[in-house]
Amino acid sequence: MTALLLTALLAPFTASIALVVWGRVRPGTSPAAAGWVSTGAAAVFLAAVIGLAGSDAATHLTWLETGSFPLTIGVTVTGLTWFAALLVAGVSLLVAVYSVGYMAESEGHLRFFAELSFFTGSMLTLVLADSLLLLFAAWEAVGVASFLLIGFHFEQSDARRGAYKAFVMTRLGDLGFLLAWLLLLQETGSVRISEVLGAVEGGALSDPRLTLIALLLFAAAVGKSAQLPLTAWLPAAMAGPTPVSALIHSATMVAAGVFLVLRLFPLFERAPVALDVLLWTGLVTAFLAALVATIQVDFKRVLAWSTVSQLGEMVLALGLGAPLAAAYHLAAHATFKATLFLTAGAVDHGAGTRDLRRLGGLARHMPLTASFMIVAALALAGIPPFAGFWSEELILSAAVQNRPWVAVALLGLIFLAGFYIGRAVTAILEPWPGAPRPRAEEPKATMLTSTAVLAAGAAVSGGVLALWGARLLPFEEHAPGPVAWRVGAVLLGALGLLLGRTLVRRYGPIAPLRLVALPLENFVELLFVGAGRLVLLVAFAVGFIERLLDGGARALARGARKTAWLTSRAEDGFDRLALGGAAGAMAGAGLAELLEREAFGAGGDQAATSLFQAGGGLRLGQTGRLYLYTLGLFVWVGAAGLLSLLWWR
Amino acid sequence: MSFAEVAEWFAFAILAVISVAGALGMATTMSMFRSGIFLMASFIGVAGLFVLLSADLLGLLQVMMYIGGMLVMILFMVLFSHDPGGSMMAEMDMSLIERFFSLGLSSPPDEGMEHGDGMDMGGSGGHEGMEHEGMEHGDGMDMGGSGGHEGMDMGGMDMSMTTPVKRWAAALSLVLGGGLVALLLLRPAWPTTDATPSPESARMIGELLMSKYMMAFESAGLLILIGIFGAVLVARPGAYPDRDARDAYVTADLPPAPIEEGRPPSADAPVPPEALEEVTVNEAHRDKAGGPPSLNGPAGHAASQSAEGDN
Amino acid sequence: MTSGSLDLWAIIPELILAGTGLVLVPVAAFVHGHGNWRYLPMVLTVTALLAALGFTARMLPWEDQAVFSGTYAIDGFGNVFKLILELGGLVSLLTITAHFRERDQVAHAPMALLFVTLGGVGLVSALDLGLIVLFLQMLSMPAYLLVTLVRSDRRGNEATLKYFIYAAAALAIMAYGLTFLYGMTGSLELRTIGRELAAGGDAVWVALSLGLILIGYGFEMTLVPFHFWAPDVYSGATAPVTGFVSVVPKVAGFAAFLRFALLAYPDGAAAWPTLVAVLAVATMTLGNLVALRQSRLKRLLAYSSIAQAGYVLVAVAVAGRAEDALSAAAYYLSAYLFMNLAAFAVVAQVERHRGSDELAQYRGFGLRAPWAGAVLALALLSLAGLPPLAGFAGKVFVLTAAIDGDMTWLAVVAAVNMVIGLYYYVAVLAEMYLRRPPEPSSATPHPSGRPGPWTPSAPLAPGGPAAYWPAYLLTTAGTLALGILPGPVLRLLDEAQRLVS
Amino acid sequence: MELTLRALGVLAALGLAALLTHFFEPAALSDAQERGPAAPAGPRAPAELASNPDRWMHPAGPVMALLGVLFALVVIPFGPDLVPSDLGIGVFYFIVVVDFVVLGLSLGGWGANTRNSVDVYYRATAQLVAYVVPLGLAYIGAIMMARSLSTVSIVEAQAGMWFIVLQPVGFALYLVTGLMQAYRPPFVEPFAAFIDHGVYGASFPWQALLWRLALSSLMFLIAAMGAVLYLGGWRGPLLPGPVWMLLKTFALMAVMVWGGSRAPLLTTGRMLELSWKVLTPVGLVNVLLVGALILLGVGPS
Amino acid sequence: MAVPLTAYLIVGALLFGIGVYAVIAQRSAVMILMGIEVLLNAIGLNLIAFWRFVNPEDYSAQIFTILIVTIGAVEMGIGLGIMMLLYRNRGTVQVDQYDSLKG
Repeated sequence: MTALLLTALLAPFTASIALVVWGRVRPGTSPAAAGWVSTGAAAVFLAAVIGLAGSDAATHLTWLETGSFPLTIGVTVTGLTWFAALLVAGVSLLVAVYSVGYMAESEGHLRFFAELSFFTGSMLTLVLADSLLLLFAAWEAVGVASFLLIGFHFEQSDARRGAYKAFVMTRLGDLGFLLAWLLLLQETGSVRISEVLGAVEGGALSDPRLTLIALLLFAAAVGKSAQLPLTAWLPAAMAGPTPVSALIHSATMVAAGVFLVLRLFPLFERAPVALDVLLWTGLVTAFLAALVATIQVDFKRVLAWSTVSQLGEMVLALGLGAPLAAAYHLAAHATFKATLFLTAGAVDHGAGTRDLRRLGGLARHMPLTASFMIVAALALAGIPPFAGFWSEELILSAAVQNRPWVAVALLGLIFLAGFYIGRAVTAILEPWPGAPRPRAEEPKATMLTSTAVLAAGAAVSGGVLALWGARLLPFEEHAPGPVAWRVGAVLLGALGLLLGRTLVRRYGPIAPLRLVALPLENFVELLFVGAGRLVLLVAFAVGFIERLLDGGARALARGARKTAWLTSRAEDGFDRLALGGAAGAMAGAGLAELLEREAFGAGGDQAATSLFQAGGGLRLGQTGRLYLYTLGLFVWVGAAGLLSLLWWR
Repeated sequence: MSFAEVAEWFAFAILAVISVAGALGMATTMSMFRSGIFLMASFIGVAGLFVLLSADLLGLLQVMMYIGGMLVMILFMVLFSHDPGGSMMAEMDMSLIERFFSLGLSSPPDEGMEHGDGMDMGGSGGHEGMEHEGMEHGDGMDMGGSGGHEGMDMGGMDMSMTTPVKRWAAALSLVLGGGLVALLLLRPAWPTTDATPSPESARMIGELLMSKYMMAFESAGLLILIGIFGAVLVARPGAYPDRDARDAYVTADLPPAPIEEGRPPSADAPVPPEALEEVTVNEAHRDKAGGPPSLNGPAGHAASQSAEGDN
Repeated sequence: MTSGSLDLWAIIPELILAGTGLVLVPVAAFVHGHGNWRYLPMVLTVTALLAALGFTARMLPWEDQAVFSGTYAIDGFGNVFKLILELGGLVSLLTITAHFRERDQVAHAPMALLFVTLGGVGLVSALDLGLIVLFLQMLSMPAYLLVTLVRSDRRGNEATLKYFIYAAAALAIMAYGLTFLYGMTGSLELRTIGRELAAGGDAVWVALSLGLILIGYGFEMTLVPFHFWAPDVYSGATAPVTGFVSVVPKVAGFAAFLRFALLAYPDGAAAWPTLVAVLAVATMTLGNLVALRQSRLKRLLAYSSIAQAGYVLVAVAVAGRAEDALSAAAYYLSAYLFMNLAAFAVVAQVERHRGSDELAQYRGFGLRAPWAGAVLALALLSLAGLPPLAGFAGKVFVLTAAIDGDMTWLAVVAAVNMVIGLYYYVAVLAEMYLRRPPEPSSATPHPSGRPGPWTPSAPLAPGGPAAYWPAYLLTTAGTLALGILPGPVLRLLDEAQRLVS
Repeated sequence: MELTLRALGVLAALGLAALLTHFFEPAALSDAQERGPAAPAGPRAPAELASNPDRWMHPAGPVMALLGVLFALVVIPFGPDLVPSDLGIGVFYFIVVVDFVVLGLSLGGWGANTRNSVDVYYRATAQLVAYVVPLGLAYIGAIMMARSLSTVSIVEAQAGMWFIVLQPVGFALYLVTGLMQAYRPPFVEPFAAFIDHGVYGASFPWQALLWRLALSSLMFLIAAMGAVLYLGGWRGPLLPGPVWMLLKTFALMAVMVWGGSRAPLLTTGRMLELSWKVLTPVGLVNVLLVGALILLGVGPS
Repeated sequence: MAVPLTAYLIVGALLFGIGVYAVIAQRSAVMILMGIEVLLNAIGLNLIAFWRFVNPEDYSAQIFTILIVTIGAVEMGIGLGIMMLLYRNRGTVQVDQYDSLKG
């Protein structure tokens, strides 16, 4: 069993090295061959992981002993790790297969597949690790692989920027991880996760320390899972190739944060404050991201924000104390989001764009892709019997039992998810007024096959998990919540889907945004910019008031006309509802995006800028003038003299 | 107080004054040569204090090391300085202390010339760069603050003594020195004894050097070796890989070019005070020899050459 | 106690180095310009360093003792740092030889390098204030010669001037501080001083003298605020020399300060651990922040090395309290040795090849010269502290030591700094891997002639001759080995906790 | 009281010695030597008076030089008890204090503020650099054998045999370097005619007189130290110590001046060359020889 | 010893202060070097004074002082060599002319 475990771990790394060497020896290798090597490795380790089912293989080795602390590295198969490994293996294999087709015409395919294999190997190590040290190492390796893969098209500046941003922002969270495991090492004297958890359960840690550690660990999860305030890197990471987005930025790497919390959940359970932090972070992230997703026009960006939102839901579930639900949602989300990404790649390949405003009516040209997309969208919207339904239902029941108001918020989330995915999918697949109707064709067989498998997963994985999952995972099940809530959730999801669809069919993917969201955005901006600009406004008072009055009158007129227009269509009640809902959603979305951009994005940028400015300021100290340098020495002498007076007694 | 004690205090006072005043003179005088001599005086004063403290061997060692060393060092300073005698600064606005230590600097001989400000060390007159704002400062310790230096156009001449942060420097060093003195006076924390050293200091030191401090002794030897080798390695003429450096080197060794009419030497050549006469000499001999006198100080040669190269 | 044969045997590595240095002086003067003979000093120096390494390693298990009437320590601590220093000298020599091949400097550099190493080796063992001052000078003085090795280089000249004057001033102030220690205790031996001070010295003078003494050590360790010389000197010297100057004197400075502080200021007198901790924060923060704004790689690495010094200082700050802080410091310094020298070896190659260290020269470097690029990338990642490289292990040990020594806040600050540091290391990596190299035609020729071919035609070659390969292999192997299998080395470095007392 | 007497004695001895030397010396010199080495090619500046001297340094020069010789005389023994002060480190003291003469030359040369006199400063300093190492080596031989730095002890150590017999090489070295230190032919370039006879040319009359006095005393002192180091000092049969001492001193002075005047004159550059390429190695060899002799048991016990 | 230790130390402190002034106020590298020599002198004086009053039986401090004097001499030698080179290459030893390395 141990041999199998090591095979599983080493296969992707071997493939990666082999590809690098191969590339050096024979630079002209065909992309397919390279892809199949990578695929083969993925298949080998999928097989190995499946072979490991039910075993409890583990291997450990002492890296070194520093002082009194033994630092070990090791891997182990437990229910949770096997479950996560299976997920990683499955999605990786399918994405690898898909990539064989997708990357056929790209340059640098060898590099791509080598990096892809490296990534899968690292991710697998991450999930199987039984040592915080190894987990941390794999965590960093995953970051490096992500950096390389996002920057794959390095000739594009946004890819470069995205790669840089992703690496550095996630690393910000890693700092928390590093400190957390060092603290754990100090407290428990071990880095073996099993021992650490045992010690934690034995009550080895007192509370403030425990909460601190939990929060530090959560900081790492925030970075990797793109929770607020470290969200901005994930949409930027969409500059990478689509298979990369599918694999890394939806299914595996971003789930690592959630996985980390799951893995160390016993620790979190003992830190209620940390759980609250999780809850709130998850909730706010999920909401804001869902709102932002509703106004995106790039399909991949819709999916990216949707990913953030769904990850927020998982974190929220964790915060509710429902790890099982989070784990289910992790798996379900991996399948349907990967499917969505793969279809996005197919659309991109086929139609040459991912811009919703340039698409439309693709269902006729690519029926298979369209059906996969629809399945995944239904799963995302929580329509039974697809995957999302099962997990969201679990989260909902946990929420209803613990904190009913969270359940209300969850309903809103489900509605929003339905809305944005309905909007996006409709805009792609169905004809809408003024749609350009590009021509497109179905992708290659390899790409279709893997998408199909994933779509099937998205269709059934939820049910399968709901039946057998609990036996696998070390978390207790919640009692199912009241039926009314569950029905309500499904209905709201469906309503969202329909609303989104209607909206697009009426106005296309952009119209309501112009009508409602922009003025709102301006208003919010006014608020943000605040008093300083108000002074300016007063200064230009007369002219401005005039214009304001003028604008007010015009808005009044427009409103009147709109009302008239709306009443003329009063017979279509549903339509009115749709518009109203859409308007509300859009308004929220505009606000949320603004918040995201101005507060968190800008906040991050501000932080970086101020760091840079600090560097620049300090740099001025290095004047190049020798006499100032020596002056510094003597100033220190004076300071030392003053300092020494502290000891005067 | 016995006679011996009075004598000791007297000797101490004289030697202390010599050391401190020497150092102060070194730091403030306008003449580089005098700086060197003042420093030497300071060293000799400290050596005297050593002898007073019955470390006679060390005192002598100090004197020997520094007379030779300082003479050579002054030689170098004269080489690098464009006004080693400091005469062109002699009548500048100076603080009291600078004026004190610069008393009696040889003043330029041609006071009746058109400038009449005693600043025109070139002696051939008409150098506009001399009238710069830095000179007009009223009571400043330095000649023009930090801005004044940049504003000066001395025709490539180094104003070796201009010191933009002088006032701050003086304040800082006063604070440091004063603070140290205050601490020393207020908190003497030294466990003094009445023991006396053995009279055979040379033997004692020799024995220590050969046993306990053998390593220090040998290492000091190595350090000196490094110093010699390093100085030779750095300063030896050698193959210059790039043209500029080679030119500079070659230039430094060329005989000086004749000083042409109409171009004031102060524009390109530093003029040590002894060269004040040189110009007259030079002019007197030009027809006869066509060449200048060969002694102008190596610095003068180099600078005039490079300045010409630049023009 | 007379200096018997025992004492001389105890300093055999030093004797070897000094003897070879003595031989090299005439040899270097004689062979320069004589074809392949000019490599003779290099060969001799390598032999001497290897022999010294061997003897030092043999002396590791010796019991702790102080020879020459207690002025010179032979103990685990000294031997460990001697090993690091000799290794640093050896690796740097490889790069220097590769860089100056076919030039006269190759004959002079080994001697200066040997003397710096000797100064460092002496410094880490010196127990006597006189010896400390002497060896500090020996550590700096030949380094001036190295910095000005290319005598016509104006940047190098400027660097030398700054280095020289700054060092002279700093070491003079330090010696002034040492005199007060002597005044308070009447002894020049660290251990006696420590005993006397512990028995009762005036706290004000103890603190003041510490402040003064810190200048000298801080200058060698490039602590903020004594770091001003470092960026200028590092960017003015040639790259391989910068590598050497940024490693060996720094390691020696750290070791010497540790010995000094632990022996002469026992029990954290004058609150030196706190002071050092504060300086550590200042050092790493300033180093990292200013490095963000650099556009030349040598200068960037200079600030990076200031920041790295800050990380080591974290271990120094807890040296008196955490039990394995000493070996953590030693470990970090040896990791720093490998990764920094690896980076500078590549910079040296590019500098000789292209005549510049501008970041723009590294555009697409990782794609043009994959192997050299990989060496540089590994070095930078290691400096940034990514597992499983040496820098990561070093940082883990240092942070563990800090937490162990009850300075968790310091560990937190250090960790935050590691993240900031990532920015600029990754910026270089992005330049190397995420940008297309410029077209060969647009390559600027080397200013001093001898432009190397910058063509993609030789993908296997690191963009230049194989002269740098020994250095590449050695440093990269060290970076990897220290990161992946730190156990054996750490066991070796645990000897560093044996401090003669 | 005794101190005053000794001081007066020293002064008297110095004055006498200087006078004797002053009158004795020209007898051995030809005009050619007095002129110094031939001038280098090219025109030289004509003689000029110090019209604008430095007010402090110009007069300080001869005074400093005289102080130097005066202080140096303190350790010259004319008899077992006829020594102004028997310092434990006498020889070392002598070497150090004689350097003041060079300092004086430099001050006077610079202070006169004429072109030629500054040349004196350069050349005098260069000559100091030339002689100082071999001179030290010439002393070390005697010191090693006597195992003391005290002049009296060194003379006592020669009770059995003069060191000239044991160390002829060292003695020869002393003769050469002594001449260099005393600025006598063939090492008179700082006083050559082509730079206006050095400091003499730029001096005022009273300074010139002091210079003559100082340099004459210097020659006397160096000969005296030579007698102490290698000729057994005051030791000799029949005659009283001081007489022997003076006899030996003047004999040595005669030999040095006469021998020097027969040698071709050297420029400063040649002096440096001679010093570093010939004298220093010879001195080192001498030290080795003396060491071997001591190990062999030769010399004073 | 009629003159107390503190008197000598004060002379040393004054020398130190003056050396500081010379080092930071002077612009000519040679003058700065001279300032550093004054600093070294202060060290020597301090050491010898402490030696005489604190521990006159042990001559170690004199050795230390000898080392300091040696260091001063070597520094002077190597410093002048460096300055010679700089002067040859740049025509000046004014330290404020050397400020191209900065930032």
